[in-house]
Amino acid sequence: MTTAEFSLAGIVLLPLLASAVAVLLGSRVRAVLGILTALLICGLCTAVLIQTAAGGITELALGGYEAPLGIRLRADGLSALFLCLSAVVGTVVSAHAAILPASAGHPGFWPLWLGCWSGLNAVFVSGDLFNTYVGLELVGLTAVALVALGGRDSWMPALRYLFVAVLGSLLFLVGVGLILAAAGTLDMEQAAQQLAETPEAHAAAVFALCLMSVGLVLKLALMPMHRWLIPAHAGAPGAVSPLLSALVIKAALFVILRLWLWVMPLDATTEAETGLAEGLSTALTALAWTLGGFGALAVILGSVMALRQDRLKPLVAYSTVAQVGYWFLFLPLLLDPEAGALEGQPGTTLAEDAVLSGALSGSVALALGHGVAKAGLFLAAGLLKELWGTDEIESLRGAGRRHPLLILSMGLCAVGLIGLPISLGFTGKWHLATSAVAAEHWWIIAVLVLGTLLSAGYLLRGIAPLLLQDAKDPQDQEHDAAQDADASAESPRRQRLAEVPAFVLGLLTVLTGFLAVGIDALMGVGAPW
Amino acid sequence: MSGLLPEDVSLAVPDIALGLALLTAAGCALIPRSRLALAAGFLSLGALTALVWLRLDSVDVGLAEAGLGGGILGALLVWLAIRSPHSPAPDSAETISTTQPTSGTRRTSRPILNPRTLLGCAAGAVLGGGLCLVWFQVLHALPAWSEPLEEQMETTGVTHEITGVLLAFRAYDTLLESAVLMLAGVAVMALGRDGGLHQLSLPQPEVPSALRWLVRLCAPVLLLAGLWLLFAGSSDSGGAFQSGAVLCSLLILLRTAHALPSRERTEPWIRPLLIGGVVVFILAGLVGPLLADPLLSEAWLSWQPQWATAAVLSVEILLTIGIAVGLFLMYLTLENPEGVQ
Amino acid sequence: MTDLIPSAVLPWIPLVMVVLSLAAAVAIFPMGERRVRLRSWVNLSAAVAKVLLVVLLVPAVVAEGTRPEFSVPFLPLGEGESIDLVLRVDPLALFFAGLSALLWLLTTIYAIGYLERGSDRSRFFGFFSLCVTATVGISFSGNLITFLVFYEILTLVTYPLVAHWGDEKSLRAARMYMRYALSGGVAVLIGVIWLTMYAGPVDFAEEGGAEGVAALAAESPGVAVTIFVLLVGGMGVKAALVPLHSWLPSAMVAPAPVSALLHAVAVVKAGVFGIVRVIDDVFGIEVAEELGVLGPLLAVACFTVLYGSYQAMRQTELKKRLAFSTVSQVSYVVVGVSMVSALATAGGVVHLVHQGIMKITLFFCAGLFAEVIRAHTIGELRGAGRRMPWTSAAFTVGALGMIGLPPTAGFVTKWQLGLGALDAGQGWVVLVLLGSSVLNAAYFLPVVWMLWFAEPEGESGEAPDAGASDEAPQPEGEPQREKEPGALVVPAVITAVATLAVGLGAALSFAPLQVAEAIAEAVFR
Amino acid sequence: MEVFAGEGAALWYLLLGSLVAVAGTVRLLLARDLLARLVAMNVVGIGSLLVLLSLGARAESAAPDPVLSALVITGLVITVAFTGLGAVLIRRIEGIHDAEHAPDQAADGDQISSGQNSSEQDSSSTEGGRDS
Repeated sequence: MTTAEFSLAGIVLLPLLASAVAVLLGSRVRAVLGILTALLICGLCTAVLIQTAAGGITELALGGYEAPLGIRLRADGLSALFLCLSAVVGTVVSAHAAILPASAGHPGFWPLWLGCWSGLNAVFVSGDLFNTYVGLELVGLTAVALVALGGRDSWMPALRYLFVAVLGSLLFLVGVGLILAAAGTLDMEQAAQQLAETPEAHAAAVFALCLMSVGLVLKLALMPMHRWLIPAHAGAPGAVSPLLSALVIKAALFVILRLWLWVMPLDATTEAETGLAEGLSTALTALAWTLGGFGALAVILGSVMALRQDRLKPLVAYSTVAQVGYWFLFLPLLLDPEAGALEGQPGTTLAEDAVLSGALSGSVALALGHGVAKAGLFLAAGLLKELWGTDEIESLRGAGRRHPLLILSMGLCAVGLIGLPISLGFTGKWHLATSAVAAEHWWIIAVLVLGTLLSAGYLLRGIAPLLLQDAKDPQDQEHDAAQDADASAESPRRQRLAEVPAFVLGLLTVLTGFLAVGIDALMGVGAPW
Repeated sequence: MSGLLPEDVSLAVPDIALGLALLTAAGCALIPRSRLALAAGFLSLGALTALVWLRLDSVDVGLAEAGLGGGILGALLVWLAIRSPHSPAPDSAETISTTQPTSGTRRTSRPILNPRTLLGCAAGAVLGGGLCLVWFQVLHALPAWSEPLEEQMETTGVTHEITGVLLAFRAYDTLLESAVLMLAGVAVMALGRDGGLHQLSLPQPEVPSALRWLVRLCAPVLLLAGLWLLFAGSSDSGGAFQSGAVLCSLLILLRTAHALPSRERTEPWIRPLLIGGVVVFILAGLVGPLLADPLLSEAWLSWQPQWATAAVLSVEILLTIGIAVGLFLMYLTLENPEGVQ
Repeated sequence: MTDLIPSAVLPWIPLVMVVLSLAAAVAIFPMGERRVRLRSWVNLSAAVAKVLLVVLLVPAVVAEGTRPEFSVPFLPLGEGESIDLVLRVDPLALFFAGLSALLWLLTTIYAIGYLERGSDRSRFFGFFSLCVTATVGISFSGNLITFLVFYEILTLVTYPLVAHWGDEKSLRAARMYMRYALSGGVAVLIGVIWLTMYAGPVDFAEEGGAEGVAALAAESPGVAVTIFVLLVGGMGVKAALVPLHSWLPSAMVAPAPVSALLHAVAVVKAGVFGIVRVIDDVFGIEVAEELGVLGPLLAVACFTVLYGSYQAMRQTELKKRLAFSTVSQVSYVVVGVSMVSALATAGGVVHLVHQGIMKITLFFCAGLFAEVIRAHTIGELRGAGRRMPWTSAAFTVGALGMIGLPPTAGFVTKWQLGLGALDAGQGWVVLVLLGSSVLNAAYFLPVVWMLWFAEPEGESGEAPDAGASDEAPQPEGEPQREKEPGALVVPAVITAVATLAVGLGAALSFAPLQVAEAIAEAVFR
Repeated sequence: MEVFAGEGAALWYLLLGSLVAVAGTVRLLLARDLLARLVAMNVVGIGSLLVLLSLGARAESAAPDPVLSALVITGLVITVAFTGLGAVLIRRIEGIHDAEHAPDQAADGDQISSGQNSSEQDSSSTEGGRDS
């Protein structure tokens, strides 16, 4: 068992051990344990990354029992990328929570967050369908509890989040049962082979995909089912909202990608000409187009609603709802990936599945970029709310003068979210747009353009007033200083330090823009095409 | 596909009767407005589901349903329902202005057939129909793990298949699941007033001596049943979760009969017991890879044959205690709602 | 001369040029407000170093024709190969980089003096050097993707500069600027994506455009024209072509050094530079001619020239008038480039530099008038000549250059464009040039007259005065000679002298005109 | 009762489980009272577990497939954990509503009133009881 295989299970079980031990400790020691665990996870994650970058897929049969009976953990390119996202964002946000305990809301933050982290890693490395369900539940429960730490006005949103999470998971469970009935095994890889070989099982597979997609889309808050996300993410404590928006909803996205690309025999159902398959491929395309349509709707409507918010955190939460839409635009592309437009053109001779790989790595780059940028933006917004007592954009006018580093990091994160150059958002939009042009899906280009401009609009609307310097007369200064002092008992030095994590995430948003080539290469490892 | 109605209809009568009873219990758990009726409906649904599991010859699941689903959940929901029997849902409270006296008029007579409900039921019917259609034509492939299950059974150190699956083959799932329950306990402590143990310091209302005498009689029986379920699990149906439920009901009974030790003596034990199961489970799993002769030669969560039974048993015991404490914590936070003294 | 720079070092120079001001920015941002001396030292050393590097590069690139290039893989394209971020130094790139490096040095000196008592100076100078990083990046970009990346960064980085004062008015202006610039950026993005998919990754080719694009134009002219319109339209926003120009006058609320550097050199020139690249190095002048897009572009440019001058006449505020004059002057470049003749292209390209030098002089002087005698509108400038002789002299030289009188750089451009127009057989363009010169005179001469010959309101003393020569004689016994701050006047005078020097020395070997002609020949080869 | 382990029974429970799950989902989405939604959530849980196990029960052998039974037990425990957390959340939410509706003097739930309060006492007197 190589170190990579050891770290595959270690990345789930060791944070769980730390979470359990943290329950016994005092609040100050919990923060130290939290930081140590974060560093440990980064170490384990690099071990997995090195192995995957070297081209190998890391596999581990737990307990030594082989696949259909035992559980097999698998880490290919996609899981390595999502593991790195959770490691990086998790470490920075844990540092923020350690520096500013008030932002964590309650000492119970640490065991719950470490449990949530191990659940996330469990979902990213799981190779077994039921095990994914249990991982999703672990993430769901701890996320609900973390939201509820936000005090009195966050209990109702937490409860509504709980109902949505459980309903989504149970729909997913019924889907798992269906696939088990159709394929006879719970392991994803074996189920995929089994489904590809038995055409009669395609009906059950497509119906299972519908159920599971609806369940996961509920947890992802795609447009029509997004209302639970706004109060939950906005009401959560300062250090929790970034984790929710950047990481927790990514678990459901990861599972959707796994199902649509790795488990479902897409090419089998679409090409087969026999009568039954014909009906199935129309059902599949209908599902893909509905999800793509909801995605486009989410991008447009989400941004418009974000424009109308007058408080900072709901604005950022609506931005999450809008960005979720981007990750579903590639589904219609999945089903007719021929590069129709490029026959006649002398230009880029695309590999036959380049459209599919381009669209997928574009969506993954968008999701990763959103993870880093949104975490930074929510950290900054949470900190402003913590220091100034409110996140009303009106009453935050001129806050930028006292926290220049914070405003700079918010600006950098905004670059990532809008998708301007040198950021993963730009790379993602570039890939998606090129694949859309190749496959002549012009509507994706329109959605991307509209989304970019609208997101620039609402982010500017949120950040610009902070730069305001209308001449505040001196006695106002004391009022602000006083308001600062009592707002948080933290020493000013600690407040200064608390701005650094948000800045680090802002910098990362821009620096990761250069990794596009690496991400595309990594996505190739263990890719379904 | 054999048709729905087997040749000899009389054989199917118990199934059909049980099925219809289940449907009525489910209806009774969903439709009524008053919370008490909901709780009662849910209790009956729990009992009937336990019967269905038994009907499907799965004793373990039946026991788990009876213990956890019907038993503990029933206790939790009853306390919630007692607090305000007439569903003072916050939103329905807003519909009536809070100033006017909240007497019997609280029960809003909302017409059952408003458009929202109709739309919901229609969508539900379509989804249900679709699901049933698929069940008919889905080719039921036989699970591929029957043979490997028999061969590798003896490496697990237990003979009962379900416990073997739970604690060896899919030990990882059970670990994550017990972590879910532990973290639920942690969350309840974080959310409850003063660490969730507020109730412990409250003197409880008087309990009639008859109840106290009855509890003194049942407690040892329950304890024995719990322990038997735990140890029988390795060879017959039973296991950590079922015995955890029974032990929790034991704690609840002792609590109602004021037989539990004072807060000062119980509080230091609550947290270690809650997390004991998960910690030992992970450490035992870690032993394989770390202590194997060529380092990292064994996979995670693999029990060496020679001490497999000991490991599984110790893990199971601590898991049971953890589950019992976790469920009891939830009960404590819900006990004695302010409304009822 | 080339032994000055060993060939091994050559490819690293463009990267060093870009990173230099980036490093300055990173150093300046965290600096405390009070560290004026250190900040000024960092700023000036970076600017001087950049100018030196450009001067070193000129002989190597223009004379020997070496093309130092630095590239890093950026966006993967199917299996294996990828589109790279390329920084390449060719004469056109050096032309624009030289301009921005020189004027950045002068503007930094000006800004240090101008913001003596200002607040948030660390933030200002940080974004100031980031802005120059983006400009140099744009000039050195070797393919459309790199150009797009720096083009968008320029938008982002100039936003805080325009919104520097932080009051409601400048925030509204900055928001309008952002809205225009972002939509332009998105249009360019779509064009670049479409072009890359249809014609492969497009590198700027000095001789006659990228080959893929020519094949595309032949294959499906419709797509090629749409892509051309998208690209030029997107860049036209920053080049302030008429329908897309209204952000420029409203962005005048920014501090003087910002409007000087941004609206005379960085932002506006980036847009026009992009259009020159697209026409000459992406499509190639012949392909563009076949597609028939040059005619309409010429029409729009000429309309902008006239409309800009007309609007400038109607403005009473000095900076607004200069803004509209920029709108019209920048379109001279587009006029030159969209005529199929080496002379016209040379005229257009050389105007990039000439207009930069002349316009920055005028903005410096406008800043001086506002700073010293609080004069914002033309009316308030009555009799300023005697109170601020040096500034008014510089302003006069700049104004005459704009009108296009013989000794100045403006004349060289208009002369070249005129010849080019005749050579390209479009005689009516000469009329447009003459008309715009008349309009220029119509809105600049009243200001010059107000400076020197108008009576300062109130006291009667007439002022015997010498001609409009740049060496303003010492007016005898003038009562209130204002104290013009050295840090502000010196840059203004230097650029005024440069306007004359470039005009007179147009025939010298490394003069802007010669370099422009070398570029133009390459395009038509 | 003769053990009927044929094909028909499993399919019957399969359909039953689906109907119960769907009914629970509809009620969960439509109900406004929090306890009704919590109970509906459990009904959906029971329904989906019924579906899962009846898939296992199709095998000819008497007892259903052990792995599926283990999965159902796991699912059951998870639903219990979620219901416990949901119940505590409802309790805390309705704890605030009492405080807002009838802001009694002492912190909620502190005074002790002697005597056996039967649970049927309707809520008005409960509010009334605490106001005194």
